[in-house]
Amino acid sequence: MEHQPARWSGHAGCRSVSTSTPTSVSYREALTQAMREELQRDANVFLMGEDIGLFEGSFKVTRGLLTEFGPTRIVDTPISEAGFVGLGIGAAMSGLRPVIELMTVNFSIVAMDQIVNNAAKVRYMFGGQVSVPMVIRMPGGAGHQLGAQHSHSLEAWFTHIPGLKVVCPSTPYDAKALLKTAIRDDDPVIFLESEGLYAKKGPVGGAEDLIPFGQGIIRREGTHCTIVAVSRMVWIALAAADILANEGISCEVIDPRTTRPLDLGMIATSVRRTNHCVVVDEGWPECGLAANVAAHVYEACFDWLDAPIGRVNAADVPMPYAHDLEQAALPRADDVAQAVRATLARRER
Amino acid sequence: MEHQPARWSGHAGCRSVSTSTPTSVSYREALTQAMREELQRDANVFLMGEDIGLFEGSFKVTRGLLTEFGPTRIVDTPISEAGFVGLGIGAAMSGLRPVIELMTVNFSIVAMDQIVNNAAKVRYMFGGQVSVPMVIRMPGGAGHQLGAQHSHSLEAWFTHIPGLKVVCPSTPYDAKALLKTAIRDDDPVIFLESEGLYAKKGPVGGAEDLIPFGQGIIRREGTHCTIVAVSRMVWIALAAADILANEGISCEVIDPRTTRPLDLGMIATSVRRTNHCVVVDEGWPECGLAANVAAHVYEACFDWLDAPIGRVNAADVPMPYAHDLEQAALPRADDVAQAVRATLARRER
Amino acid sequence: MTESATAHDQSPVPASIDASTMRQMYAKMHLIRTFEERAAEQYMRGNIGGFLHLAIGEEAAVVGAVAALRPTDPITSTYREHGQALARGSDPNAVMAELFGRTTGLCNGRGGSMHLMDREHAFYGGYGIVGGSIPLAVGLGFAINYRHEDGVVMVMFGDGATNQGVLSESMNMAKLWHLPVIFFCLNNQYGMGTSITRAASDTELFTRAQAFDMPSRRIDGMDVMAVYSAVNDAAEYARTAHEPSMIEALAYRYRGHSMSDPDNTRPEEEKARWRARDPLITFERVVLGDAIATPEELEQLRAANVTRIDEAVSFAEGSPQVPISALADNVYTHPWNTNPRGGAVMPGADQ
Amino acid sequence: MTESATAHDQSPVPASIDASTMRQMYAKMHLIRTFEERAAEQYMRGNIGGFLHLAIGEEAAVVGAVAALRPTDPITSTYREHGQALARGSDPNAVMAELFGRTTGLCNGRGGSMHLMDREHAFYGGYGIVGGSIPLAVGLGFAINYRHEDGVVMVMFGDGATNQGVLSESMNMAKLWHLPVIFFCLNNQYGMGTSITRAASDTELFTRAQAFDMPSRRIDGMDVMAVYSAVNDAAEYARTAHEPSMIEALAYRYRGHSMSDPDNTRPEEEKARWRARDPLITFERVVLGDAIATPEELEQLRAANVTRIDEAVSFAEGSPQVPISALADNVYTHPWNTNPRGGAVMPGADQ
Ligand SMILES: Cc1ncc(C[n+]2csc(CCOP(=O)(O)OP(=O)(O)O)c2C)c(N)n1
Ligand SMILES: Cc1ncc(C[n+]2csc(CCOP(=O)(O)OP(=O)(O)O)c2C)c(N)n1
Ligand SMILES: [Mg+2]
Ligand SMILES: [Mg+2]
Repeated sequence: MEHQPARWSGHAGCRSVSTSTPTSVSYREALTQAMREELQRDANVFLMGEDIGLFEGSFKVTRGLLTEFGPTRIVDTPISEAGFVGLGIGAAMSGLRPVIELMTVNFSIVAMDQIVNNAAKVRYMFGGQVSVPMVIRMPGGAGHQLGAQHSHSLEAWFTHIPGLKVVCPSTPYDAKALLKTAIRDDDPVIFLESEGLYAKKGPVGGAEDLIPFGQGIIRREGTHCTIVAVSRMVWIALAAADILANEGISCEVIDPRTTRPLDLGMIATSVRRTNHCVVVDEGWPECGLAANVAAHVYEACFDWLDAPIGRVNAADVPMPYAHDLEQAALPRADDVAQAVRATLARRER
Repeated sequence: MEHQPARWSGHAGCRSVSTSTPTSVSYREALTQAMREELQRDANVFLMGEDIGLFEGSFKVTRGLLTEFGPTRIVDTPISEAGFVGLGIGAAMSGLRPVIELMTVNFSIVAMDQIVNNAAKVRYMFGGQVSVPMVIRMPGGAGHQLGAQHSHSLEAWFTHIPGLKVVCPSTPYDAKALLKTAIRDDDPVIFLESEGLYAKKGPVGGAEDLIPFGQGIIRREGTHCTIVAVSRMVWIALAAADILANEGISCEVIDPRTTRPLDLGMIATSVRRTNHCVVVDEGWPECGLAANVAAHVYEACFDWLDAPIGRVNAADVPMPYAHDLEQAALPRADDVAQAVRATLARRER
Repeated sequence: MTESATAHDQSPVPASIDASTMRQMYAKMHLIRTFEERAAEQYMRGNIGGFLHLAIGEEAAVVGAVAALRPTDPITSTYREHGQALARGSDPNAVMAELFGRTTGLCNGRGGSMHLMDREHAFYGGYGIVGGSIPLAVGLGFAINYRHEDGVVMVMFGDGATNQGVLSESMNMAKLWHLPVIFFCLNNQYGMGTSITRAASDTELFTRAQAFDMPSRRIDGMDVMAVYSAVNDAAEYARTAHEPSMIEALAYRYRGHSMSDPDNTRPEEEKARWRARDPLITFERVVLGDAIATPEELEQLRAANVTRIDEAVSFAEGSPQVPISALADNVYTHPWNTNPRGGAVMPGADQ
Repeated sequence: MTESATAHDQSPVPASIDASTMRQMYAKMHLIRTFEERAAEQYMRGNIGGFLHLAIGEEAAVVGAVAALRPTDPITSTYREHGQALARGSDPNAVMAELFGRTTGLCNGRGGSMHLMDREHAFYGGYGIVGGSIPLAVGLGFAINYRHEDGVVMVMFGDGATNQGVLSESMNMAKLWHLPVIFFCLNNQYGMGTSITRAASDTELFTRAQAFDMPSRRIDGMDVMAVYSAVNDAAEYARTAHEPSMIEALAYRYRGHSMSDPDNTRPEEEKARWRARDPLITFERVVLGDAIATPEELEQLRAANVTRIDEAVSFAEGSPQVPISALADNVYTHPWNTNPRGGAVMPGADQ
C-alpha cells in the first residue's frame, strides 16, 4: 500500500510480500488472478453470471477466463438473478463452489430472497446437513452518475444477516487474497467490489497468499484520531489523513476489510490510544455500517472516547444523477477531514 | 395504555382520548377499523394482498371488508409479491392509494426491488413528477416457532432506505391512528405490524384521530434509565420496567412509534435526564435498529451518558424452530432488566 | 380426470409397475396418512409448534412421484413435506422428533415441520418461501450435469408457486442448459384460501412450460399409478435426453391450508367430490382387485404403520430438548467465535 | 421476417395509416436518430455522464408503437428511452438538458438518460432495473380500470427482460384482471453482449404470453408501418375487449449496449445484414414511393430536425447546474426537516 507498505505482511496475517508477484496490477486484474488460480486449483469452482463469458464481464473482471476454462466453468446466464443465485445455492449445497458475479450490487435486490432465506439459512435450519460454499461478487458504490437505481452501497443490509460473511476489499492485494479466501470458505460470502477501484493499482500476493476474514489492517498509523473505513472509503480516509497531516493532525486509518466478521479488536485498540474516532461509510446513514461500527466502538471504548464518534455517510437521499449533486451526496475527503476536526475540537472539554 | 393512560393525548399529538371509542378493541380490530374508515372516506383507497378478501386475511385483519366494499376495493392476489407490490406502485403513481398487505414481512424480500428501487425512488429520480401514496402493511416478528424463514424483523432494512417511512405501532390506539396517517400520507409507508400483538387490547381513537409520523410517546415515566423500544418490544420494555421497579430502579420507556422519521428529540431529552439508555430491538444486532438509535443517542447525549448504552437484540442467528431455543434467541424482559442493571452499575465510575 | 399432453410430450406409454412396488406405495401412503393424522393430534396437544401443513389427500401424488425415482435422485419440496421425507425413507422417529423440536429430529430441532431435510436420503429439504426452492433444485440438476452424473432432480411445488416469477426463471435455465430436472407441480387447486381460478389466468398450469419449449402434461394426482408412471417417464426422459420436463398433478388437500385454517371457504360439495376419490381408498381397491395383496395383508400392514407411528410419537416425546447452549451452532461451518448468541465481532475486543 | 400469430391473435387486418401520420412518424424517427447521434457526441465530450444507451436502429419500433396510441395512453420504458420521450412529444431541450444533468431537464437533472419521465405527456418513465417497470405499467392499467377510464398502457421492455420473473407475474395479473395493457417486447436480440439464443430456451418470445392465455404475436420491428398497425390493433383490443396482449417486435440496435460497450462480440455479418434494413432508409423509400412526401420536403424536415437538436444542445449547455442546496428535494412529498442532506431524524434533537 502506498502509505504504509511495511504493514502489508505484519497486519495482514498473510505471507510476506516477498513471495508475491512483485509487479503492480489493477484491483480488477487482482480479482481475475484470484479466480483464475482458484479455477485451476479446484475443479469444483465455476463462475456464473451475466455476460461474464463471451463479453468478459461488464467491468471486464472475467477477461480471458472463458477462453481458458470453457463454457462449463464460465457460465453466461440469462438476466435472472433470483434464478441463478438460487441455482448457485443448490449447486453449492451439493458440493460445488460457485462464484457468482452479479453485474452490480443493485441487482442483488431482485435475488435478495435467495440470498437471505436460502444461502444464509439452509445450513442452520437443516441442522448443519449442508453448507453453501458460494461467493457472490458484486461491484457497487456510486460516483459515476448512474442515478438512483444503480448506485447502492448495501454493506449494511448484508452485514445485518447472520449466516453471511461480508468482504469489502480496498486494495488489489486484498481483493486477490480475500477473494481466494472467500472461494475456499465453506459458507456464503458476499464479496463487495467497488466500481471506483477497478483501475487502482498495487502489488498482489501469490497463489497461496490468503487473508483470513475478520483481520483488519492499519493503513496508516497515527495518534490523534482513528478513522475506520472499508473499500473505496479507505482511500477517502487516507486522503483526509493527508489533508489533516498538513494541519498537524495525525490520523490512524483502519480498514477492517470484512464487516462480518468485524475486527473490532483492532479498531478498539486504536481508539483507546487516539481517544477519537470517525467512521466513513459510502452507504446511507440510518441503520448503516457507520452506525454499527460506532455502536460497537462506543461500547468497547466508552471510557476512552473524548468526543462523539464522527459518522460520515452518503446523504440520506436516493442518488441523484447530476454530477455535482452526486459528488455532494457522497463522502469526500473534505467531509472526513471536517468530521475529524469536529471530533478533535471536543478534546479540551 | 395500561401503564400511563394519562399520556395518551399529551404526547401523541393527537386528539384527546375523550373523543375516542371508549371500548377496548384488539390491535387487529384497530387496524381493521382504520382501513374500513379510510375506505369509506376516500374512494381512491383500495386494499390488495394474498387471501385478504374471501379468506379475510391470514391474520384476519381484513375481516368483513370484502363483504362491505366488494372485490374492486378488496383485491385478492396471486402469490406474486414483486408483481402486485409493483402494481400498487404504478397505481399509486397515477393517484390511487393502495394499501397492500404482505402476508408477512418475510415475503417482502421477494418484492424488495420494487420497494427499494421503485417505491422509494421514483419521486426523487423523476424530479418530483410523481408520488407514491402507498402503504405496505406486513406482520412480522418472531415467537411462534415459525423457523428461520418466517421470523424476520426487518425494521433496520427498511429504515435504511431514504424515500420510505417506517411505522411500528405497539398499541391498538397507535395501530389505528398511525395506519390512518399512513393511508393519508403521500409517500410510501412501510407499516410493520407485530404478529404477537394482534390479540392485544386497548382503547382506540375515532375516525379523525391521527398520529403524525415522527412523534414518539413516553409509555412510562422514570428517572434512572431510558429504555427505547418499538412495537412488541415496548411491552417487553414495560415488563422489564416492572421487574426493575421492585428493585427500586425507575425506568422511562420511550416508544418512538416510527423509526423513519425518528423522534430523537424525545429520546435525547429523556436520556439527558436519566443519563442511561437501553435500546430493545427484536431484529438482529449488526447494522440493526438498536445500533442506529444508540449511535444517534451517543451523538446527541455524549456529555450526559454515564455508561455505554445497552443494546438488547435477537441473537445473531437464523431463528431456530425449537421452542426454548427460539425464546432464548429473542429479547426477553429479563434480558432488558439485566441490560439496565449493567448500564446502571457504571453509575458510580 | 382429463390427461392433456403437449405436442412435446415424450412419454405416451405408461410404465408397468410391479407388485412389490405397488405394495410399498400403498404402505407408504398409509404410513404418511397415519403420521399426519397423529401429527395433527399432537399439534392440538401443543407438542408441535409453528405451522403444521398436512398433505392428507395428496398421498398418491407424493408417493407415486417419489417412488418412481431412484433413492439417490435429489428432491426438494415446500413446507408441506412430511410425506416426501417419509416416502423417501426418512425415519418416522426423526421426522416426528423434528416436529417436536427435539435434538433427535431430522434437523436437530432447528427446522420443524416446514423445514425437514434428510440429505442421506437425498431429500434436499422443505422450504417456507413459496417458489423459493425451485432454483435450488435447478442447481442440484446443474451439479449433476457438471459432474457427469446420471441423477435426476425432482422439485415439488404447489399451484400457488407457479405465480412466483422465479419459476419461469428456473424453467428457462433448466431448458436452456439441458438440466435433468422434473418440475412437479402438485396442483391441489388452492393456495391457502384462494382457488386457482382466482389466481391463475390459465388454470392449465402445465402450459407454463410451453413458453420454454419444455414438454409438460397434466395427470391425475389422485391416482398413484398414473403419477408413478408419469414421473417414471419424465425421469427416463431426463436421464436419456438430458432435458427437463414438467408434470402437473391435479389433486386436493382434505384439510385446511395449515392447522390454523378453519377451511370454511371451500365449497362443501367440492370437498365431498374429492374425498370420494380418496387416494388410499381407490388404490386399496386396485391393490385388492389386482390381487397384489389380500385384505388381511393390508390390515396387517396398516396395523404395523400405526404401531410405527405410535413409536415415533413416544420417541419424540422422550427425546431431549435442544440445549440453549447450542443456539449458535451451524450458523457457520467454522464459526469465528464461541459467543453463545452468535455475533459478528471477532473475539478479543472486550479485553 | 416472419410474422407469427397465436390462435388468439385478434388483429389480422392491418389498420390503414394516413399520410400525415406517416410523415409525422418519419419526422420523429429522424428526430430521434439525430438526437441520439448528437447525444453520443456530447457523451464523448464529457457533457453527459453515467450510462448512455442508444436505440439507433430501433426507431421504427419505438415510433410506430408510440404513434399508434393516444397521447394520453400511459407508457413506460427501460433506460433506453430517449426515443419514447421524443416520440411522445417531450421537448428535445428538456430531454437533452436532462442528459446534461441540468435543472431544466425533464427530471430536473435527477434522472439522467436512464430515468426520463414526462408525466404531462403520459410517459411514466424509463427505469434502470431490467424488468422493473413491468408491474408498474400493470398498475397503471389497474388504475384505468378502477376509474372506468378507457386508456391503454404500453410497457416496453427488451428481450432480456423476459427472463426476469416479474414479467410472468405481471402477465398473469394483467390477464386475470382483464387490464388494458400492451406488453411490447422490443426484441433487439441481445441483452448486453448475450445473444437471445444463449439466454432464452425458446427464442420466440411471444410464446411467453400463451401460458397466460394472452394473445401475442411477433412482428417486424424494423417496419414502422407494421409496428403501428400491430399496436393499433392491440390498443383497439384493449379498449374494446378490456384484455392485455403481447407484441414481440424483432429489431436490432446498431450500437453497443451503451456508450462504453465496444460491441466487438456480435458478428459483423449480422450487423451488416440488419443495417441494410435501416428503418429510416426503408421507410424513406416507402414515403417517397407512396408519394407521401417529396425528396425536398424530407430534406427540409431533416434540416429542421438538425436545427432543433442543435438548439437542444445549446439549451442544455446554457442551462444552470442543479444547486447543491436542492440535494434533498423530493425525497419526500412533505419533508419533515430541512436538513440539506436529508435524514431520518426529526428536527430539534440537537438543542
Ligand atoms: C413468497 C411467499 N408468499 C406467501 C407465502 C405464504 N404462503 C404460505 S403457503 C401459501 C400458499 C401456497 O399455495 P401452493 O403453492 O398452492 O401450495 P399448497 O399450500 O397448496 O401446498 C402462501 C400464500 C409464502 N410462504 N411465501
Ligand atoms: C435486474 C437487472 N439485472 C441486470 C442489469 C444490467 N443490465 C442493464 S441492461 C441489460 C441488458 C438488457 O437487455 P434487454 O432487456 O434485451 O434490453 P436492451 O438493452 O437490449 O434494450 C443488463 C443485463 C439490470 N439493469 N437489471
Ligand atoms: Mg396449492
Ligand atoms: Mg435486448
